Order: sequence, then structure tokens, then C-alpha cells
Amino acid sequence: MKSIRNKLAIATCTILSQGVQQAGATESAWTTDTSYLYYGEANDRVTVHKIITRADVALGDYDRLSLEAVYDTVTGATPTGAVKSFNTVSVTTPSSGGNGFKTASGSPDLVQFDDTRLGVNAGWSHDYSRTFNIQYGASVSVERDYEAYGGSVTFNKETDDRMLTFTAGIAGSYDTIFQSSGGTPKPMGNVEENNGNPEFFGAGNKRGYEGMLGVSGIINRRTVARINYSIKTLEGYLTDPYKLISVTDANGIEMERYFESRPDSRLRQSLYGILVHQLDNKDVIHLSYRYYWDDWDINSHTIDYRHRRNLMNGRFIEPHVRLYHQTAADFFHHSLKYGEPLPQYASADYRLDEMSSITLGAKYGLPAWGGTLRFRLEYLYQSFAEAEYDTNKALIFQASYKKEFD
Amino acid sequence: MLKRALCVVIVSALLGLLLCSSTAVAGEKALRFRLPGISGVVDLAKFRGKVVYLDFWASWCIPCRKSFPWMNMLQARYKEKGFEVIAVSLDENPGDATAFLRRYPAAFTVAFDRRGKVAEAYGLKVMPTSYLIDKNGLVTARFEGFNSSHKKETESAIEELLAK
Amino acid sequence: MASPCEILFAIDDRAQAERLLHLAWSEATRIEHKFSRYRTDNDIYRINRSEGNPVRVDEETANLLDFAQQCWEISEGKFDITSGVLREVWRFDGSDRLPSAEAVAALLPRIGWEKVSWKRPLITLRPGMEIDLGGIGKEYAVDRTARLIFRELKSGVLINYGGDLYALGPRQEGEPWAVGVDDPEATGLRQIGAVNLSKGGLATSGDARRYLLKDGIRYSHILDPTTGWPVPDAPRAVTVIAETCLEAGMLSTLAMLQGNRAREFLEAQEVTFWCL
Amino acid sequence: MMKRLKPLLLLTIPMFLQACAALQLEPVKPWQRGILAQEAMQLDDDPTQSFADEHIYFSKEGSTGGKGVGGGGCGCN
Repeated sequence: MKSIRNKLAIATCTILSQGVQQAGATESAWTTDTSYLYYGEANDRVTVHKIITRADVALGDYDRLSLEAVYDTVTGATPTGAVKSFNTVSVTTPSSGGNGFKTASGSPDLVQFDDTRLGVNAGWSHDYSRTFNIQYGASVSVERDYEAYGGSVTFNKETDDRMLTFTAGIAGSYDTIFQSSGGTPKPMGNVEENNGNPEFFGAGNKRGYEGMLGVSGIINRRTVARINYSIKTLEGYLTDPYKLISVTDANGIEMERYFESRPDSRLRQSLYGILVHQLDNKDVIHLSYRYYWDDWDINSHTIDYRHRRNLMNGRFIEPHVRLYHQTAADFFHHSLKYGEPLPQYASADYRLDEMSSITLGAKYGLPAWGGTLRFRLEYLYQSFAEAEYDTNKALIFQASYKKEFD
Repeated sequence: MLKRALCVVIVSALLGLLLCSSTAVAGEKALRFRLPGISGVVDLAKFRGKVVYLDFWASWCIPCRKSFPWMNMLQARYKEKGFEVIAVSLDENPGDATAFLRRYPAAFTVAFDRRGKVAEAYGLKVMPTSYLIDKNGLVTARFEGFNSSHKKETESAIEELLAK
Repeated sequence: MASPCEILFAIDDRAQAERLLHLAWSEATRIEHKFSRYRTDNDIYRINRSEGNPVRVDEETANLLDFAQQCWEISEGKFDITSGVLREVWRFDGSDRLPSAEAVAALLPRIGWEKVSWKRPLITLRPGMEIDLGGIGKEYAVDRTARLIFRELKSGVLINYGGDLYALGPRQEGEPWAVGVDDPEATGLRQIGAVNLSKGGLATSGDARRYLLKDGIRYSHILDPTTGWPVPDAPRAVTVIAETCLEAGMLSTLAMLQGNRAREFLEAQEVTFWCL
Repeated sequence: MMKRLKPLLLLTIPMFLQACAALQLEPVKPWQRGILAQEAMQLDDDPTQSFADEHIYFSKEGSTGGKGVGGGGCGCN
């Protein structure tokens, strides 16, 4: 007897796929991705728990909305820039207690802190034609001692054969910076002046303007590449209100301690290239390089390499290496010399020092419950040329779950 | 069904393509082709006298998934009136196409153009692209991409051609 | 729909649950009102009273008529939505009152989809003919309602309208739904099978209580539209599991129409089934 | 450590060469983009991971940016 099942399946599939008109119903396809990230530094320094959730929805044929929310809790101790000190002079706290920073007495080189951050990014992308698309973005991030607002517009134009995409983007940001007590210290102000009541001003503001030009293209059936040039100017209060710098004698013993001071403008530029290629054995590599330079004299090289190998049943493993090197900012000093006049700008922030860092890790992905589950474990090692704390080691773990809905 | 499709695809190497000029433009004659299909050779010339919706698709093309139930509906709705859907798979690996067809069954004619020769001749720019061909074998419309506005537009165009 | 209806899904929020139940209920009643042949305010009524005039139908009715036509083609005329007029002479009340051969023969000119002119969106019936979408409507309602509710849920839903059911997605814990298949007497006391469903439809055709008995011959209520007589040796009941409820329902109906070849037919379809 | 990283950076040169060998340009027709359509082949194939990474390195290094415009800043330490 012959099978009619296929014909019947087609007939039922046809009738059931017909929508009966419903008020307000639009065709939408959702993608959601939720992720937990742990970042933990060795020696009880910074610990971060981060939850990220993203949702992306197609509205009709030409629009996509995306929403990304991130919630962080950060606790631990971070280097202030001051040298390790053996005198037990009571230390003025850069914050007024409670939340935010607290210096443990006798160890001004590290401060305890805790903070939470909530950030939201919203995006809207609209196809104006088959080959022209604009993405609009807005972001807000709020912490106890920092607020950031930003907006961006990115234009994407494809060539008619869709081999090349030209991208131009502009963005602006407005950040407000303050200590958790509400103010910012006087740059290069002595921490202990006025009997431990250094001068404080109101919140600092930072404005950023950014432009980007990029081109991405299909190289061949298995390769795509992208090159970007970005330029960003920042102006306003660019100093870190919690960072300190010590003035030491010839023996390296701390004599005085100052709040750091950075220039009130910064021009950052970068060239970024990425290549994605499928090898003959179907492994996929992501290789990217960035050259960055700014007018604080920091320039850096970053190489990032991921190698994805597909395993059975939709699982994959992806080792990852990232190498980074930067030069120091021209006003970076380990400490200042006692007896010499104070410079206008000085910072002992380890992030402005000459540094090399390496990240090694791997990601494992598998299908689960109709979506994809990914686990990632990485080790970050940073080494600094002069900073008081000359290394930083951290473990990164991330678990993410992504699912798509019709 | 799968085995047959694979056999047919292998035999396809032996079949010649009858292609004439370069790009298919509305108003011009639809380029003739002969391709292996799921149930035997698909020869566009044999559809002369019918209104044909010629669709180029691939298993990895996401909008194509949405188009299949709709094309099944078109076929069911207008077949009696002298209408046919021909869906040409451009998958390089026909196994991908047959796996797709198991998930999204097709009630219409399916052909395989694994080397993309016909797509090339039709000058495809977008996946999916479809052509509406009238009873005399003339291309009357070309649709790029697949979306909801496309559905209405196409259906009224088909009805118009069938009424002629 | 004159049969117990059951909708199972897991949800924390009572208000949301009530909203979904209301959604299901309104969809089921919408379909029932639209396609019932007992009502006088729908397309089916207008078609059945059209006296040979064309009737314009809406999109959804047209889709169902297309589907009915495809089933008629697939079954080579055995499934026919015009066969309802046979009820005028056949009453399956367990008695021995068979209609006369003449009475049955007199009905045959009023039966047969091939006599219907169906040119979407216009349908024209010959005077005296009637259509009945009852053989499709319930399963269609089950599938549609399940899909409607599933869109609003994180976990799956199971809809059971009088034994025709459709499971879309597993239960909350990822467990499949456990479905028992009753014996054809539908006493609820004895189960002849059990199955775990995560996604799929199950439907039963046949009703052991609806038959005629004369001279030791049992006449089932499954009527062959080409002869007007009950299909000989039809199984008492056929239960099928397929992709959707509509597909399962159609397979079980078509199996019944095969008479003594029902089992053979079902085996060729490579589906899970119970045939008694 | 600084000294030891330099040879590592040098080691990446063959990798780049291999990548450049892949850079044989050829036109790719719309129907030949099956491989390129795979999720793993997207320039940013895991936005959640790159978002997290950008935040980590933004707060631990002196340089940032390059991939696009926008996104929120923070006073991270």
C-alpha cells in the first residue's frame, strides 16, 4: 500500500501555517542571550560578578530592536598608585566611608571598595534600502560614583553585489565622575593637607566625541575581513578621583601623598583589523589586530586569536589567546621625587604604565534545550614595568545561554 | 526519496544546460534550463502555457524557510488554474537541500542547480530571488528577498497573470 | 464541540493562566461557530442553502476547503466533505433499521466533491448537496489553539478536545506528556496503550457505540461516499500519532475508510497506531 | 615577563602569513555564501562575550575601542 503521509504532511503544514488575522500581531523573531561572568583577581584583589542579558527582535521586515542590560557587583581591593608604606600614619580616606572606597589603615597602596553598576544599551536598526542600513544606539550606565550616557549612529552601505560594506559611525558620550561622597579631589592636592581635609570640588564631567570609518568585505567563500579606523576625543575631567601618587625620598620611602592629575583632553586613535576564515578541516579562526595610539603617548598592539573546532552533535571547542602590549603615558611615574617641583600632570595608575598582558583560555559550546550553552574559562596575566604592584593575575569564567524563537 | 534525489543529482553532471543570454529582466524571455529534480528532470520549456513562480533558494538562507509554507499554499491555491512553483536549490551539497526539505516539505517542483549555472545566467543578486513567468515564457516580475509585503504583491501579480 | 476539553500547561501566574484559557476558549468557540453545520449564521449554512448559486468564502474557510480537496485527492475520493447527506438515511443507534438500497442510491447524486465547483474564493454546490467540515474542524481547532497558546509560554502545552490531542513542547521540567489511549468502548476503565509525547498529535476515529446490527452483521458508522454504504470490516477504532492533530485525525479517518486493509494502510504510513 | 612576551608576539607572524595566504580574492556569488552564513563565520560571533571582554580590558588597560562606536563607559577599577 502506498504512503500518503508526505502529501498529507504538506497539506496540513500548509493549512496550519496560515495565520488568521490577529489584531496587532507582527512577525517577529527573537534572539536572547543571557550570561553570567565571574572575574576574580589573585591575592584578594578585585572580584566581579556580572550578569549580561541581551535580546534582539525583528520587527517586521526592515527593523530590528536590541536591548542589552548588564548588572555588575564589584568588590575587593585595588591599587591606588601610592607606594607600599611602612609608616602607620593614619590615612585619610578618599571616600567618606559607607560604600565606595575605604582605605585600610596603614596600607594606602590598596583600597577596599565595593560598587554595583547597572547599564542598559538600546539599539534600533532600520533598513532604508536593500543595501543601506542605519543603526541608532543609546546607552546609560549608573554606579554609585559614576554615571555615563551615550548615543551613537552607524551607517552601513553595501555595494550592489554585497561583497563590500562601508561603515561610518559617530557617537557622543557624557559622563559624570565623583567619589561616592559626591565630589572630586583637587588635582595634585595633598591628601593630608588641612589636617586631613583636602580640598574637594563638585562632580567632574567628561565629554567624548567619536568617529569611525570601516570597510568589511568578502574575500572568498571562506573568508571575511574588516578594517576600521576610529578617532575619539575626550575632554573634561579625565582624572581618576581615587588614584594617588606618592612623593618619595632617595630610599623610596613615602614622604607625601597627592591625588593624581591627568590632562583635560585626550585624543585616541586606532586601526583595527579582523579576519575570519574557515580552514580546510572546517575549523574557523578569528584573528584580529589593533594598533592604538593617543596623545598621552600610549600606544598599544593587541592580537587576538580564536580557533574554533566543531565536534560531534553541534558541540565545539574554541581555544583563545590574546596578547597585549602598551607603552606608558608620558605623565606616568611610579612615584615623584621629594624636593623636586610638582609636575602639572602625574599619575601612578598601573593602567597607564608600560604593560604586557596575555590571556589564555578556551570556550566550549553545546546545544541544550533548543538553544546553545557556552562555557568559557580564561586566565589573564598582566605585567607592569614600573607600577608598585607589578603583576595582576585573574581568572575569568563565563557561562552563557542563547536561544532563538520564531 | 533522499536516495532518489541524490542519484538524480549525480546524474545531473551528464545533463546539459540550455542557457542563452545573460541576465533575466522583466519583459524578457525566461532563460530555458534543464536541471535534475526530485522527481526527474525539470525542464522549464515543459511549463510553457502555465504561470510559473521560479524561486532560487538554499538551505542556509534564513528567509527561505519562511517562503516554503507560503509557496506550498500558492501551489495548492492556484495549481488548478494553471500555475506551478519551481524551486531551484543552489546548495553545493544536495544533502543539505534534502535535509532542509525533510524539515520544510515542498508540495511543488524542486530542482537542483548545485553549480549555480542557472542562477548565474539569471544574474541573481540576493537570496532568495524569484521570478514570475507568464504563460508565454516571459519574465513579468522579479522579487528579491522574502518578506510579508512581497507575499501580497506576488499573489496579486499571479492572479493577474492567471486571469489573462 | 460536545466533548470534554482539556488544556494542560504550567504557569505561575494565575491571571496569565486565565487569560490563556480564555484565549483557547475563544479560539475553540470561534472555530466551532464558524464551521458548525448546526448553526444558521455562518458560511457553511450559506453554502448548504445556496441552491446552486456560487458563495464567496473568506480566507480561512477557503484554506479549509483547499485542505479538504487535497484530502479528497489523496484518499482517491474516500474522504469527502459532501458525504454528510447520508445521515438522512443512516441512523446509527444500535438498532437493526438498515435503509433500503433505493433510498441510499437516491442520495448518491448529491454526494461527491467532483460535482462541486471550487474556484477560490467561490464555491458552487449543486442543489441538494451539503458540505460538512466536522471531520476536520475539531483537529484544526486543537492544532491552532495549541500554537496560539504555545507562543505565550516558556514550556509546552497539551490540548485534548475529546480524545483528539496535540502536544506542543515538553512539560515544564522538559518531561514529555504521558498520554493514555482508552479502549474503544471509552469506558475509561481500561487503557490499551500509553505513549510519551513531547511534540505531536494523537487522534482516534471510530465509535464503538455507533453501529447497526442486522443478521449478525455489524454495520459501522464509517460510510463510503462512493457507495453510500458502511465500509465493510472497518476497525472499531483507530488511534494514530502523527506530527499534528490534523494529520493524525486524517490518517485515522483514512485508515477506517480502508476497511479490512486499515492495518496495512497504517503500516505503510510508518506511524505509531492502535487499530482494534 | 615583558621580555618573554616579545618572542610570543613574533610567533604570531607565521599565523598572519597563513591568514594572508587565505586572502586570495575571488568574487563570491550570492548563492555561494553558505559557509559565510554560518554563525561561527560572523565577525562578531558571540556579542555577549565580546561585550564582557571589552569591559574587562577597558578597566584593566590604558587603551580601548576600535571595533565600533558607542557603548557605555564606566568608572571601573
